[in-house]
Amino acid sequence: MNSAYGILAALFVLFGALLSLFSALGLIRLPDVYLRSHAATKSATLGVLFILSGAFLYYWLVEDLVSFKLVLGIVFVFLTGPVAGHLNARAAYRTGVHLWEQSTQDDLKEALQQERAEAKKNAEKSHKLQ
Amino acid sequence: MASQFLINLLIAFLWMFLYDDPSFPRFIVGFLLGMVFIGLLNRFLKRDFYLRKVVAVLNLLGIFIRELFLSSFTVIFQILKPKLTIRPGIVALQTELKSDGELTLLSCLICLTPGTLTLDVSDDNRTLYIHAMDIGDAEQLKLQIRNSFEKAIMEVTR
Amino acid sequence: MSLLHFFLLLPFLLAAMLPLLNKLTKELHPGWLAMAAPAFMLFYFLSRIPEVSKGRSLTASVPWIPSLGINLDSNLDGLGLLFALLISGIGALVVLYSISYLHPRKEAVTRFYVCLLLFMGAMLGVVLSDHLIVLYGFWELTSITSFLLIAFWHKREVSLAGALKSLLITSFGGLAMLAGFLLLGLAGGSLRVSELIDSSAVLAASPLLLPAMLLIALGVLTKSAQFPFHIWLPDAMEAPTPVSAYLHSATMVKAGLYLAARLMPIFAGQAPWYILLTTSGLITLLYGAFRAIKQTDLKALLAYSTISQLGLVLTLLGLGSVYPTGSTHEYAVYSTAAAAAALFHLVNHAAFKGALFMTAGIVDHETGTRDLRQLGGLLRFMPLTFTVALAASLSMAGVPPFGGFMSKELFFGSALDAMRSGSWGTAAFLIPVIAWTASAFTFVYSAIFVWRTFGGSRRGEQADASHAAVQEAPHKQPNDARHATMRAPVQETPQDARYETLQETPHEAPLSMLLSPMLLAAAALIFGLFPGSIGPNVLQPALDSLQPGAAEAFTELSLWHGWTPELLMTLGVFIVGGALFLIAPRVPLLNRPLRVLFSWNGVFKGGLRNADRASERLTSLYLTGSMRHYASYVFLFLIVAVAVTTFMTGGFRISFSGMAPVTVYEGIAVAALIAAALAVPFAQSRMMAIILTGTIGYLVVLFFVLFRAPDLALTQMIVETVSVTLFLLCFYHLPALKREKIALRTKLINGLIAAASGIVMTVVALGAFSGRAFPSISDYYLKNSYELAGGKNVVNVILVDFRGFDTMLEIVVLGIASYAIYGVIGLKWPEEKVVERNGLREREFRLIYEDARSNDVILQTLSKVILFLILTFSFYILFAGHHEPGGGFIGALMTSSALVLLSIAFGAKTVRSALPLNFRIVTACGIAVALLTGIGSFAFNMPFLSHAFGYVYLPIFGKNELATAVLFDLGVYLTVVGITMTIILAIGRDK
Amino acid sequence: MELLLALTIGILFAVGVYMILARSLLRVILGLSLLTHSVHLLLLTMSGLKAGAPPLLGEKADSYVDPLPQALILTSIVISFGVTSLYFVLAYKSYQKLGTDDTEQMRREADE
Amino acid sequence: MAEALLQTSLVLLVLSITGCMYRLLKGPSVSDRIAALDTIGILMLSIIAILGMLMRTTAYLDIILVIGVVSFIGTTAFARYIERGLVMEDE
Amino acid sequence: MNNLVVLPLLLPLCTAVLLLFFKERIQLQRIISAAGQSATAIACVLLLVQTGSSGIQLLAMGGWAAPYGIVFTADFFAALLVTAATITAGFCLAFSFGTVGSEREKFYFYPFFQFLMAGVNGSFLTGDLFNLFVCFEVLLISSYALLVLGGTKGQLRATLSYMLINILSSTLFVAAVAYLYGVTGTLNMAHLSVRIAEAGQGGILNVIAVLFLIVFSLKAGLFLFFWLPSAYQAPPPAVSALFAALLTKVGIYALVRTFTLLFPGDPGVTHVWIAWMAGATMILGAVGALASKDVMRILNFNIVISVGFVAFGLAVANEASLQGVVFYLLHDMAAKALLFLLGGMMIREAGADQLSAMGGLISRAPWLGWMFLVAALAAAGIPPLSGFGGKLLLLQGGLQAQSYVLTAISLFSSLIVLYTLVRLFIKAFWGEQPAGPATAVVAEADRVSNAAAKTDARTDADAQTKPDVAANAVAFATAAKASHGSATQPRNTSRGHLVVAGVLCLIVVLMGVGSEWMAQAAAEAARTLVDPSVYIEAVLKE
Ligand code: NA
Ligand code: NA
Repeated sequence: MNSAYGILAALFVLFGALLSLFSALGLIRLPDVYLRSHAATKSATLGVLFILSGAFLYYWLVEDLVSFKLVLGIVFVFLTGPVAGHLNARAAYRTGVHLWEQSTQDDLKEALQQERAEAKKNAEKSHKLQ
Repeated sequence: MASQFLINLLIAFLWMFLYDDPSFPRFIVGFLLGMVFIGLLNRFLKRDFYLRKVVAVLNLLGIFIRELFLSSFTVIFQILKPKLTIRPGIVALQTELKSDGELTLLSCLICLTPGTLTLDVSDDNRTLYIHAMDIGDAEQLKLQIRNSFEKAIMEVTR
Repeated sequence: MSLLHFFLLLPFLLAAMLPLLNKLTKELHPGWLAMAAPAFMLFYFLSRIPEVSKGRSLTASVPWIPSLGINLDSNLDGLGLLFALLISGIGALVVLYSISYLHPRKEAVTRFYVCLLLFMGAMLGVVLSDHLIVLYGFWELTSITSFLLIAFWHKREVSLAGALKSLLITSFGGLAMLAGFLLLGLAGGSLRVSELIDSSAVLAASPLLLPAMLLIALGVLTKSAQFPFHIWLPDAMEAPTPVSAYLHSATMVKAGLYLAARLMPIFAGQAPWYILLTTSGLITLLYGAFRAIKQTDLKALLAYSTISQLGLVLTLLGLGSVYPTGSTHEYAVYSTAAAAAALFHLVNHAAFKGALFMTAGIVDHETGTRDLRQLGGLLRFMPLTFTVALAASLSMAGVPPFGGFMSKELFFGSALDAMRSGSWGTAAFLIPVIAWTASAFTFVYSAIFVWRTFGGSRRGEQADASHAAVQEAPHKQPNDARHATMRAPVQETPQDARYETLQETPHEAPLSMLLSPMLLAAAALIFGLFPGSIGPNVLQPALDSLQPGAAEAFTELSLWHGWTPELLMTLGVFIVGGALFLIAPRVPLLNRPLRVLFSWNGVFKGGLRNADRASERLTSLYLTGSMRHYASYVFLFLIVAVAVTTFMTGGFRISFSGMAPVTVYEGIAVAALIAAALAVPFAQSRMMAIILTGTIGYLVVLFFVLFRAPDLALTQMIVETVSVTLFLLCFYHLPALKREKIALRTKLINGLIAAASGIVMTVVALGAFSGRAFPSISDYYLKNSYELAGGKNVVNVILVDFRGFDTMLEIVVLGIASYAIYGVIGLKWPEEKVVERNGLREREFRLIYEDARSNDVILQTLSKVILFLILTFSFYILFAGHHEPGGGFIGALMTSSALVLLSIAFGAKTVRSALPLNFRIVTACGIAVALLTGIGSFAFNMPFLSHAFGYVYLPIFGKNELATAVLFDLGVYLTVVGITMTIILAIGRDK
Repeated sequence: MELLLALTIGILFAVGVYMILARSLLRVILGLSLLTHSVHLLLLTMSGLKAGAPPLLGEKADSYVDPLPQALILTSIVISFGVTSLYFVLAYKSYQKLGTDDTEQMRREADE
Repeated sequence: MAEALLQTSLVLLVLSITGCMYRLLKGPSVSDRIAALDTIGILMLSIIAILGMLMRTTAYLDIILVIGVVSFIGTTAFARYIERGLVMEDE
Repeated sequence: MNNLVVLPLLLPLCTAVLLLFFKERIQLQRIISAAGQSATAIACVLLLVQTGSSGIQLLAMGGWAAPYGIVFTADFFAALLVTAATITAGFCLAFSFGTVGSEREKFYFYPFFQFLMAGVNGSFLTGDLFNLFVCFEVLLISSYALLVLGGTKGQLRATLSYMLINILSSTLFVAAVAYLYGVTGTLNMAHLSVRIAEAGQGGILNVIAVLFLIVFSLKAGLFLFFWLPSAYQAPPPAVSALFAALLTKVGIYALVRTFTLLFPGDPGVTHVWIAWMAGATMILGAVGALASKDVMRILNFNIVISVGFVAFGLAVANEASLQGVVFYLLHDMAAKALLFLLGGMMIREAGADQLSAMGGLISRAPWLGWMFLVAALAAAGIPPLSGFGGKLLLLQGGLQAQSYVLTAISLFSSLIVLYTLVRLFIKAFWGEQPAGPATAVVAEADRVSNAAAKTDARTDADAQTKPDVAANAVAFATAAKASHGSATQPRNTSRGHLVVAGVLCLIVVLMGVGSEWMAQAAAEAARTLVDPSVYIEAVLKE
């Protein structure tokens, strides 16, 4: 295990772990849910990429076993991570979680208000019809 | 048709990989399994998918990885800085991409690169609302996305 | 089967057939049918007199529960024969009497005779049984038939109260007696009376004898209505008069006396026994006689008289038990005399009391009342009845030349001898004093009975006119009216006693009705005039049963003995009694109902009422209906039980050696788990609580990984997530988690219970770990999993093969859960009201969710791709499970999660139309596959669930392993997919 | 390690009990799942936590951990999953019908 | 050496989880908690990968995939729930 | 190896699975259930005969011998209980036809019934401690389903609390198994017995034994019976009868098995607990029965009393008392089922379940009344009915062991049984029908009942389409009443159900008259309880 390959793999892992730690730090430190989402997405991407790559290297180089499952794992996380982040942030926004007060711009606010007003109008119309 | 074949192929490979046994029989079993699935569930596959240049894919991948690393470190830097100097915000991005697949790919790529996050999609699929950690210049951000991701995606898909 | 048993069975057989026979013979009064039993029995028992009087007893045995040594051992000896004659003789007369008394159209006569016959058989069983257990059985049966007969007019509350009271008291005594019998059996090594008599010496030495005696005495005293258990007997007079005449004077109440007599050879000489019997007999004698004087109801008077007379006989039996069998004490012979007197009085009492009850019934039947304050002057209407009543009363009062006189003389004699014998200490003089006083009272109430009913003028006549209007209604339904009169509680006789009841001009009863009492009265006379008619043939053999080898006691019985002290006492009785009778109307003590602060009846009633109330209070104290309380009972009991047991067993060893070392990250994981767990109770919202619990679940997964349990980790991971999803599905409908308003005290108690429970778990865990004494059987699995079962994943092999049966049942459990969930949600009763949900919140959500919902394009597009990934993966997990972590359960959950993802992204409807499967049927198929895999082994004559595995060579695929266990796993897979989807879709659909 | 785990088991159990003694059905259910976790860890601990490979025979190890408790826990997990699901659905249904998930309130209504 | 590195990584990851726990408990919005939970899931995945390496076994590779799938579906369900008040539409 | 041993579990299971395919076809479901139940009964009888003639029958599932695999072990005790349970349940099944309502029938009532049977029979037969847990779960989850099916408020409340208690007890069960496995490293009961004896049953093993005592007492309703009265009150009579006849018996069986086979070694500790609990159960049950004012509750407390009674036999644990336990268990299955079926019919006849609202039923339903009286007397142990033999043996055992206090309590409790049941009989069947119970009807139930009354006449004969409405309404009415505790429209009992009860009643009588056979069977069954080595050798010899 303690061969050069092993150490290389371990370094990969360590780097991934560090990235994860940073994103956890971000999760604690950043001021609003959207910003924290950015940090959270980090460990889903780079951190996992490094750790699983490290593991892949380890099994390949040390244990002499090419594990496609690990590759699949990376792919899967890369596919799902962003969508999960997107869904969660959107849910937050649509349930009225405010942006950090120092945010500079909010293009969605107006659009959403408009959309809802229209929906309300439609709903009342259909109620009247009934 | 082609997309179905692709997915089928994908499933066959997936099967093989899962067993950690890249042999032909495994591939065949996976392929047959895939055929069964697609046969059963083909209602979900509404659109066709054309096989395009591999180069375009690789190019996209390259752009993505570059963005991933660059912006990751920017974000980490922000997190580790003792005082927050970021100016976050939500930017509306008009996209020329039309198909669901393109749109999804774009927003996934946007999400995957730290510092940006697809917050919402308008009902007509024309506008993406992106939360950025540090907008700087909003227009420049939009331009960057259009030039890198959107273009590369179109290369792949059209 | 012997003839004896045939006659024992006869009443039961007849009772069983009576309803049918009655239907066949429509016009015939069923009494005539019922008559057959006692008549034949009487004939049979009479024919046995010669044999039995020679000292030979008839025995017969039919096995019932031979392996427990319980058989229908019957023994017809002198005592048995005496009672058998009473039962069948008076039985025949009572049935005859009842034929006129009960109208076949207006009364449920069939039921009456069925019960009466059952009673007759039971009573006969009591006196013929040699086996104590069988005796007990018949004893209880007499209680129950008596209960049914007392409640014959079951529409009346008083009947029901009387019936229940008698049942309660007599079966209480019966149970005590049973315990006594069992102790006796334990001490004497047998439960047969005949064998126990032989082993009296062993018994006398046994410490169990005293409790046995006391318990049996309880049976005797309750059954024979001895003070203070007498209270049931007056209320039992609610029964139709034939029943009172038969059960409550001549037979059933004498079962107690019978038992005391039957056991005399065993218990004679035991001081506790005879003192108890004599004392309670004397008290009852006096008390009953005194109370009888004050009664205004004919039957009540007779009831108290019966109580008193039963006390008399019991006193005699007590005196008769003073000296053990074969004693040579100089007074032993007087003891024999007492026993003889007991038997003689028993017979006399049966004769005169039977006659009196029947005359009372006739009076009641003809006048519609039994109230002495309304009766009187019946002499001129009913001369024959009067004659009968007079004769019987004279016998009761102890006037010569009736039988009652002779037995009373014997009683006085025994009482005096008891006083002289010196075995009663300073209280000895009380025996004759009480005997004498009670006899005086007896004289008084006998006179009252005759005079108030038949003598003087008809008191009710004045009342008649003024209450004419009230009579109207009763006239229409005379029968009901008669019942109405009997509503008057027997002893209290309230002021508003119904005067409206003297409805018809009384006239003499038909001869058919008079025949029985006349015969009985005649017997009372004959027993006095010609004691030899029964003395040597019937009474002497019975006495031999009481005191084996007893002297001849009935040969020299005669009316005149010279001026003995007994005769003087009798004369005194007449004088004082006559005087008392004359002054009685003017002395409140003698004519007013007893008003005392304390009455046994009150004790009984109040006791029952208080028991009811107290039990309600006690029960509602702990059965609060609160889940919280119930759960805390469980844990409290756990804590207490473990603590006490630990203490009782002297604790157990806890050693810390041999434990695995702790790594840093294990330590951190433990810390995290503990932190998360401790945070759970403080969760302010549902969401929070669920998330925290989910976190704990995931941390448990981590533990499973740390402790090398990949299958567990997989399963727990996915189960936890599905559970959380499920929670969420239902979440929306639940109200916001309120801050629980719990008193600090309750919180503290809860906290203490919780902490203590936790400590118990920890300490016992450490104890169990330290107490490990054997290697696990698991080595077997590790060694043989691959060779014998063809799988490398030992856990999976255990699950599908070594312990596949568990797994089969486990999926059945899951399946049932899914069907239950489906049922709970789907089953709707008509007009079911659904609680309105919070309106405002509902509308708000409707707006956002239906009209302005967000664009799902990204999720949907991605799901299309991921779906296939997950599905493929799930199949891999399914098939790889036999060698790698995984298996049917996890595979199925992965499949389901793919479908759940689909439902989330596209809606459940899409899933339903895309996969038009009835998932409940999928479940059923899955279970069926698993079952069939197991049943398949039947075909090869292998044990259920035997699996086979082997290798199959296929063209392209090469060498392939084929294990039927995989098929089993496929069944699991199908089941679990069906279950999860059923649940999820059922909940999803429920609005 | 066993000592540490025994403590954890006790704490999980205690918290579970505390939750079960609460009034809200949700808390009760969560308490039940904590109890279940505690008992599963107990089963695992009881077989001894000595080192060894996962009980997969392909692993070519000298010693394996005890597989039997793992199988038992698996069965128990599955069963308690089914039972808890049913319980949760019942709780939700009773909220629909009784309008509360407070067990004390349910009791009071039952008395009326 | 490699082992030490891996163990260090484990410690870092556990610390990260602790950080996420803080966010999980603190909130304030439900979405914060979901993000934290999602991250915990991913961290778990990483931890299990490392543990597998340390134990020199491939037994846990499947769990990595399962956690990926499951944590995604869980997050999706949570997000959908808080946004729309129900997890799956059915009409 | 004898595959017959698994049939009492397998046949109900197969029947249940088959039934799952015919959700909507009620008539077919009834036929299949009846056929399945009969087949199971036949298998049980065959098993009983075999066990009687050639000793303990074994089936090692999958061919994995003890202690490694799960071994079904049918000694005479288990075979006897399985047979009795199946036959008794058969009566409940027959009674359920037409009384549970077509809604329930369409929502898997019959499959749940069969699943319950599988669980019950499995619990009796299994020789593996963990498998016992699994079998318990099968029967428990079926009982939850049967209890809640219909979903009225009362049922929901009852089920929530019943489930909670049972989940707790199941959790403790697993914990106890874990501890025991920790000490002994095995799960097969015979093997456990050997190892426990070898280790010496003191210290920690006693604590573990007490844990098992708590677990099984919760199931049996021994001392920890507080959940029972309300739980058994909620479901329709057929289900109540089934529960009353079988469920607590399974708990008792487990107690008997555990404390005669696994932990017989230190009666000074364990059996003292059982004795105290038995005494308390009898007293509290008697007190509860006295306090109760409605039919089902009185009957429920009578269950409690009899649990205490049997436990008393276990506490004494000598030959006579163990025979008594077996005898009494057999009797109690039949008698309790009968009492509950009749109780259900009474409530139906009277349209009320409160004693104060009942009366004078004897004129409307004489057979019902007299059968109830017989059942009551049997329950009170009056000879020569079925309850007597067991009671006698138990008392004898108690006196032999000189546990006089317990014997006195059990005598007292049987007096209370007699008193409460006879009082119930009096209040319901005798006296006058109180004025207008039907006027105080719950509005919703009444309306439905009235609508159904017209079709009801035909309901029982042929439950086709229209009568289903009526049956449904009846069930609803019962359910509504159960949840409101007040009156509904009285209705007549069908002759078919009367016959079902009648046959059961006859069995109760015959069990008493034919006590010899019962006593011999009990003696044979108690052989393995008195001398567990017979059991152990049979299991471990293979
Ligand atoms: Na769980
Ligand atoms: Na009444």
